Amino acid sequence: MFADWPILSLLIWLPILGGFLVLAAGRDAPHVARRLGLAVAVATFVASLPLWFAFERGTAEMQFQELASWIPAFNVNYHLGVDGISMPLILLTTLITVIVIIAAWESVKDRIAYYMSAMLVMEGLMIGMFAAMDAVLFYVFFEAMLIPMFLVIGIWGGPRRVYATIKFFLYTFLGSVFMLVALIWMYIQSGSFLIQDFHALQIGMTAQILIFLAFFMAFAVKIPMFPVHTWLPDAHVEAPTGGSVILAAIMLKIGGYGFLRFSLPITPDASAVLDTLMIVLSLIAIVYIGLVALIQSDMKKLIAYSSIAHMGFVTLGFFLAFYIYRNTGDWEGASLGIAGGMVQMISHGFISAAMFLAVGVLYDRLHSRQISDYGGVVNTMPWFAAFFVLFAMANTGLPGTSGFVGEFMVILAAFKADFWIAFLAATTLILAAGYTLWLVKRVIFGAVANDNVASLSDMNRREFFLMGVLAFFTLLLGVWPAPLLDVMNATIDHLVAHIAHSKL
Amino acid sequence: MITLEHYLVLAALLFSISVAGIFLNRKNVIVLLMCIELMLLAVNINFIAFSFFLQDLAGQVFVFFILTVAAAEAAIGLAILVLLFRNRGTINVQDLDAMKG
Amino acid sequence: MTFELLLFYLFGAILLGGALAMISVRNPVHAALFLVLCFFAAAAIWLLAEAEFLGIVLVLVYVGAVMVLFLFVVMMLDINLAKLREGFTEYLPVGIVVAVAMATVLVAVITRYITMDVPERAGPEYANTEALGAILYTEYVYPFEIAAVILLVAIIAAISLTMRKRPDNKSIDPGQQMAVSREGRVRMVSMASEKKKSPRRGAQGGGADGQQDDQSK
Amino acid sequence: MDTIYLLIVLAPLFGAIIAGLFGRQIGRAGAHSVTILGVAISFILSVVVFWAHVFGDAGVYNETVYTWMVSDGIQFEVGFLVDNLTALMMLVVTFVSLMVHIYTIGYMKDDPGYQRFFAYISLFTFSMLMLVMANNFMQLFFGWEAVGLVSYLLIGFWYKRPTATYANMKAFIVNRVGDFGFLIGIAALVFYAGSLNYTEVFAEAESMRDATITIWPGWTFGLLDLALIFLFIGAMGKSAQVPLHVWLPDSMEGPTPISALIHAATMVTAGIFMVARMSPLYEFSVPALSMILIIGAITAFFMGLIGLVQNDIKRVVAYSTLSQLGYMTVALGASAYAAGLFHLMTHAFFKALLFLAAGSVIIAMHHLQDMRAMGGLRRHMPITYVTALIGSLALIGFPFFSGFFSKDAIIEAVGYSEIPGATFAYWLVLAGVFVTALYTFRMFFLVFHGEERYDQAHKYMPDHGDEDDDHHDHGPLHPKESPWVVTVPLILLAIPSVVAGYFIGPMLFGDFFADSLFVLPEQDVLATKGETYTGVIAFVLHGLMLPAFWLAMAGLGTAWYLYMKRPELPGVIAERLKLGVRILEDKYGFDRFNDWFFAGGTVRLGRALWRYGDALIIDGLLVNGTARSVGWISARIRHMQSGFLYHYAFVMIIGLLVLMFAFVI
Amino acid sequence: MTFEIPNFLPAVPEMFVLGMACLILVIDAFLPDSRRDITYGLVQATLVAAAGLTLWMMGPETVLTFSDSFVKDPMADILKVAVYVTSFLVFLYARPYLMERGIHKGEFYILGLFAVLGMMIMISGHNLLTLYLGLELLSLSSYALVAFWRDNTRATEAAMKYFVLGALASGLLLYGMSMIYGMTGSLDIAVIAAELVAADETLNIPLVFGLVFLVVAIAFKLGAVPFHMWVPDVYDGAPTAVTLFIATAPKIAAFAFLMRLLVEGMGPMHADWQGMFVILAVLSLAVGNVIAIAQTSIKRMLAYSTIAHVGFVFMGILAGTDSGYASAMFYVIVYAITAAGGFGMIVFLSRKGFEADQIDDFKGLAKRNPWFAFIMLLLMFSMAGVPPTVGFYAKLAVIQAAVGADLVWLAVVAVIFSIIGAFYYLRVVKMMFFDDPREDAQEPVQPSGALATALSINGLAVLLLGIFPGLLLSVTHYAIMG
Repeated sequence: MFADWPILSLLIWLPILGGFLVLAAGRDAPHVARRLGLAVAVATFVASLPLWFAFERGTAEMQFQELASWIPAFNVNYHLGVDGISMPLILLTTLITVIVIIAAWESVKDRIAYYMSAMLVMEGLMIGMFAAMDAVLFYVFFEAMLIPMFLVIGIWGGPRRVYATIKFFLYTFLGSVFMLVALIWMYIQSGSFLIQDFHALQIGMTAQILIFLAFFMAFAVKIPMFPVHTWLPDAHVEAPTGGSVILAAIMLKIGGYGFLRFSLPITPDASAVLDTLMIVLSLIAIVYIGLVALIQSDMKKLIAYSSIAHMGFVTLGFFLAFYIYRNTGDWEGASLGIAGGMVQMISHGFISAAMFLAVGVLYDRLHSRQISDYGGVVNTMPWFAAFFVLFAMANTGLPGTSGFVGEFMVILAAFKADFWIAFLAATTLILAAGYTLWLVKRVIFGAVANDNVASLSDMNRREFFLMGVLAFFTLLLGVWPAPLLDVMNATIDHLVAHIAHSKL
Repeated sequence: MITLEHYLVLAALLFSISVAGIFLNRKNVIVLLMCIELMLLAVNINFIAFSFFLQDLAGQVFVFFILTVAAAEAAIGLAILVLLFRNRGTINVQDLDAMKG
Repeated sequence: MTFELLLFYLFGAILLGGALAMISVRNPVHAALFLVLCFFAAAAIWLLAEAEFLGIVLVLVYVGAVMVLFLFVVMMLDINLAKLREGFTEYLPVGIVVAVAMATVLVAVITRYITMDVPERAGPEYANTEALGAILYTEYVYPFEIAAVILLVAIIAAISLTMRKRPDNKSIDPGQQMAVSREGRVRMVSMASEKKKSPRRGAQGGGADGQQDDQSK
Repeated sequence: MDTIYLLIVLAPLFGAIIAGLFGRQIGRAGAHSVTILGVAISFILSVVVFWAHVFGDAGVYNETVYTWMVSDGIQFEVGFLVDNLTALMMLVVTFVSLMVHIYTIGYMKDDPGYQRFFAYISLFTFSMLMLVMANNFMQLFFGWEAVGLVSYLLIGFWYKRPTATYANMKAFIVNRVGDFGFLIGIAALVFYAGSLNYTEVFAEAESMRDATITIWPGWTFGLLDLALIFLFIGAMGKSAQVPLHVWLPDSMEGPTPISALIHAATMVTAGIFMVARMSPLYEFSVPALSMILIIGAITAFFMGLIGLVQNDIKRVVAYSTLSQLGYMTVALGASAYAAGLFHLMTHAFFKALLFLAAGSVIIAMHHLQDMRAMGGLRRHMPITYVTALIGSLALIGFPFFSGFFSKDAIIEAVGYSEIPGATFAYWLVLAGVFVTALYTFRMFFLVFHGEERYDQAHKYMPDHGDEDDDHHDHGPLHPKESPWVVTVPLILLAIPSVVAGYFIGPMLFGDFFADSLFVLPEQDVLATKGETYTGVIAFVLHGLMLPAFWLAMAGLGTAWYLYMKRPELPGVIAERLKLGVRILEDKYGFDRFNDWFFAGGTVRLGRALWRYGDALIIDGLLVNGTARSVGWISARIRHMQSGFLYHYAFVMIIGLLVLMFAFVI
Repeated sequence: MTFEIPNFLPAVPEMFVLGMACLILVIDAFLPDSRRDITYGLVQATLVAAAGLTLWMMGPETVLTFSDSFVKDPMADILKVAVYVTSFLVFLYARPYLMERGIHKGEFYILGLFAVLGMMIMISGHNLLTLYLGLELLSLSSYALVAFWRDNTRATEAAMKYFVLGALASGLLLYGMSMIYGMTGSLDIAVIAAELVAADETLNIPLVFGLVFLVVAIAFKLGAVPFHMWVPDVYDGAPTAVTLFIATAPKIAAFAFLMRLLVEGMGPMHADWQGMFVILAVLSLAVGNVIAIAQTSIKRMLAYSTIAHVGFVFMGILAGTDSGYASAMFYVIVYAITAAGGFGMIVFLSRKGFEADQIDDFKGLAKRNPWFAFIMLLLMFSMAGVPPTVGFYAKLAVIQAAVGADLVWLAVVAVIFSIIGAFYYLRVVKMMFFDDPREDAQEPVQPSGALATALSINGLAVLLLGIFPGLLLSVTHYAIMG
């Protein structure tokens, strides 16, 4: 019954307009801003639920489509729709936004209405990006997101926020403009900006490689891949808690989403040629970044690096397909890798959000993110410690938590591609355990390290709720990922079937 | 016989001289204005020559208007010059560097 | 070499020589005079190309009005001549190279690619002024009007930029004249029939008084 | 049956959740009641299941509980495979767990983390059951990691001690190294078989033997060998085989019940169980078996040697555990899976017993663990003394005690084996018997006999970090017998420690494991041995004539001589064999090497990569470098805009000329 | 000789503006300084009425009159309306600035109105002569406007530079026109185009020769590198109110000038001028964006950014397709609106004795007045080309044109430099939102009157046009393609 409703438009515009409403109504009334912001976020979340329940499984068709002419001069349309890849990401977005809004309840004190409004606007833009079927529409949302994020980091961020936020903006902008050129080139070829038409477009090898590289610039920066990852630790460290959460939980996924939506289906032959590069970079992300994460002295930076390492699994999973085909002469295992990457993205959305929230909880109390300022937190904050350990374990990919599912799938698929890929990918078991547990050891365990830690109070009900919700999803996805896979399988199988055909 | 080339080459040389005058002159703004007059003169020679050789009066009409405009231009140029002198007490081109970079 | 050509070379030489002199002399007055010389020579050359009207206009209007304006300004401004020559030779080589390069290109293109047949000389019945006049007010009426506007703008610009209000200016400002109100001209003073010790002006008279004062300055 | 299996698994989980999340509400009594209830249910039902399988006619149960997910045609499921092997493991796990639960009431009675502790051990029981009952590799891996998690939590239970938090991290990470191999092994199997299910993978075993994989151009490897070796790396981590054994001695930082339950009886045997479970695969890979044999033998002997120089009572037991795990591994390598499992079972009982006895001693000594401050305890704690004696005799393989049967079976099986390395392994395990007897009774005599050295207690008190988990007063020690919750489990464990050996007949030579284990006829050493087997008594009598028995007796005698008769001698010997002792005390340098090379090296590498890779090259040169150079260029070329009119005109003219040259000429 | 009375109807807006300009000139002479608002009001009313007239007369057909020297076509109508709108905004923004500095004189508006007239003539010019005269009318008015704050030394210097270089450019333009005239024998745009098609090979070199001069003159007017040198100095030196003017509407006229001269007139030589524009575009993008980074004055920064924007406009034009021209037109209009807002913000922040022309002056604006900080943010992001502001679609359109012309490399170059460009726009945003106000400018900015309202509308227009870019894009397509 929901299939004909303009749910996607609602999901995009409700938070955006709501964001402006919050700004208008709550400028001088923080309480109004908070409540209204929460109300909008919750309403959006509720409104997104029909996507899950009314989504037709087992088909790769775009669903909940909406179409309206937008820029007739360029044949650009306001064309929305979701499939098994984008729908879960939209739900993740609406959920995480609610969490971010609640997380800001007390911890953001300065200009709360602006903060709420920025978050809500960002939510709408992100949903729009996931739902866009038109390349220009996609690009508009993709870039527009930068503005609120730029402000969020810059206004509410830490001491080096300006450097971080400008770096963030320019890095991302740098990547995306090349994509714009590629999109336009394809428009010239196909006469349409519909992404599906791009998928069907026949493109020569040279052009494919160039297009692939353009998309690579955009999405590799976003996800981020080595060596264009250095904006992420800076942005994370300086961003306020909510900003970090949004950044880690959703924005990074945009890169992965982009690879699936654009790079693979549009340039399958180039992907096949350049997959070694992608895999090597992914493995570097897993190993190199894992090692770098190990020695960080700033909690957020450590988690940021761990995010990069985890995202390495996403790109690895996506680009295994061609390698598998070369190695085994069969596409079997390709969709396992891609699905693994997808699951990893969703899972990372919960886990990294929780990790950053956890750091935020500590930061709200002691105003430090330095690991050395903590120690023995478990003595004063047992519940917090419990959650922290849980998410730390999820971060290390412990079975039973969502962190395991994606990595497991990707490693299984990786073995089909090559022994060494699987071997290097699996080192994450050791490295992730290393940096995460060392963090836990230094922050959570031990005797009370100093008077500040001694004065800590455990999580309040609000924080408990946030952690609880994320823990619930982390465990649920770890124990029973089937529903998520059911949603994605058809789309991913279709994708694999698509990329199996050369476009030359 | 005076051919078209004669006129055009003359105009071209005049034009080059005036251009050289503009960037060689580093001292006196007023000479710049004169160089511009000279440049317009070169252009006018071009137009008149073409007009004659094409047997088409449009070129001469154009010259007519160029003269008009040049007069107006001179008036405004000189007005600015006077203003400049009043404000700064100099019309040295090298002193006009309050804005740069 | 025909006589015409001889004349052409003669005036051409004067023109170029005058131009070179103009850009290189130190004294701007001399430069202006060399420019006048150039205009004369050019006028002569125009006559050779059957542009009698324009040749005459150039001398009468241009030299007569514009160049006089130039000279006027040059004289009016108190310019330190001594400094004007400094640095000329320093940049001369570069300047010459560029100018020569430019001239070479222009001349090369012109002599290589542009030729036209020399037309028949017009007969004595041909009146250049008449012919110009006939099209100027018909075919070119639109540019003509625009030219008028340009001149108007030049007038406005020149006046507004240079006209200064001198403290001892006795002229009447029409704006102020128009703006005068009755209260501004005549002040009704209500006086008690007997003199009191109060000051001459009452506090109530404020606004009108102020304006009166302004005018009297 | 479904419900019963589910109940067996979920009852401890339920208990764990209640005790973990609502510990404060339900209180101490509530916490131990609910968890013990859960484990008791599991135990009782396990007995039922065992009965049904062993004595009843319940066939092999292999069903899916629910589909975890489906992707790319591969079914990821959660399901149970219950056969005799599983039933036995379930029984052992739930029984030891139950004992430990009860014992904990006494051992932890003053600890502030009481509820938490119960939650953990119940959770452990759940995880271990998931591991042993799994019918597929994913679930196996789940249990594999989950027990690792609980082990992590429990080793670090006293989180204020720096040594504990170090040890738990070390344990987890070393285990992760094993898991890393394990996961690759699984991936290799899935790669070939396209399934995670045991039965489906086993069905491919024979054909997989011929499959190869190219690791490096020109270097091909048998796929099955590769997969199994990697799987065994997992087992090495979990079952603490050299060189991944380093975590186990450190894990003694955890409370003693944990040492008994996890680090002796159950979790560490997961590797043994796994290899046995995979016997239909391992049988086809001689290289893998050979590796297992050699690694196991090395562990069995050399870890035992370290036990000789330890002074901490728990550490002695820990090294003995390592050594015994080596024995089990050797059995697996010799294709004597049943012997390995048999030893696993007997070891579970007597080692749990020994640990709990050690714990009992520790309680009496007010959490002092150094044997140099003990002595003569037999007078004060008779029950502990007797049970510890039973455990020790079982451990050294004294005739008629359970250890005798299982250990003899292993040694003989190795003797029959023709797998490469079997001879080497045989001599090592044989020598290990002497060492085992020596360190076991060294410990026994030092603790329970001789003079009372309690006055030296203060010298050997462990560093407990913060003080609130620590309940010793500083007055003189007056050891006394532990309460009944401690002694009852001791007694209950002592019984199987004695009698479990009598199951040797059906388990080793009968068809007890017929459905579970698979042995190629040409490698079936137990069958060879079984040909001569006529009964328990005959087996014992036969054993008395074997070198192993005499070596054990020699060890016992040596211990008696050195520690009872001439207590001053060990010092002298140690002085003489300074180098050897140093090496042993240094644990062959594994820890130092690991700390320096792996831990330190990784950190150094990470720091170098960060400093030079991220900070210098990427950020410094590429990112900020680009920004800087653009800024530098900008600052330079802005001077083109000199402010001078003639420059401006000049530039314009140059521009004109350039265009002209470019397009006209 | 026969002479037909020309059809005056298409030129009614021009005549109206001229008439009103003269009328206002007279009226202004009789107004005291305190009542300049009447002049202001009349000028604005003239613009509104002219817009009304133009819109009322708008039609799809192309009408030529005055011996074919005047053309009225959709492009002319639309560009004129754009000129009215931006000029209206400019006058609106300029008024408080002038009043505070005591230079609120009628001449500003009158010269402005004449400049508007000059632009209209350029837009409708269909003859080399009328194009030239329109350009001169605009230029002369602009020179006077720059110098108009007589006591300001910098303004005078700027005027002098502008004048000399402008005159030089006119000279070059005329030289080029003379060559074109000589080679084709006509001043009429349509005839020239026809002659070019018919011309034989031998004429090619001299034609290109003339073309170079035309391109240089156009490049000068738009401010493309290397003919850009006047731009920063003039923008910087001129009173902000005047900068506001010369930075906006004249760009639209210059675009029209380019279209008439190069596309309609020299269209057949597209292949030749395309190459020139490629060079100019790349240089403009590079120099404009790179030097802008080093600026501390926001006026100079915006000047360099203008140069960079011209590079983008050229990208649209050099494609040589109708959609390319439409995209360039879109870009120019968008740029004019955005630049008007940008300079309007400077005016808005400046006070008597305080020019607010340093980037630092924007520090902490978000704390002083968040709404206008937001408006400035929109304007800056629009200039940077970040969606959802309209600046993005402008860039999209021209890049598309370039890609469509198989100049992908140029598009790539352009986007690379636009990233560098984004940096300095971001810096302004950073100052406004992340920094604290300067010591001497702590007090909140109180929005006042029409300026605040108009600026808000201006800023929001940038956003709304970005959310619904279809309309304006369709208009520009209609203007070019009919």
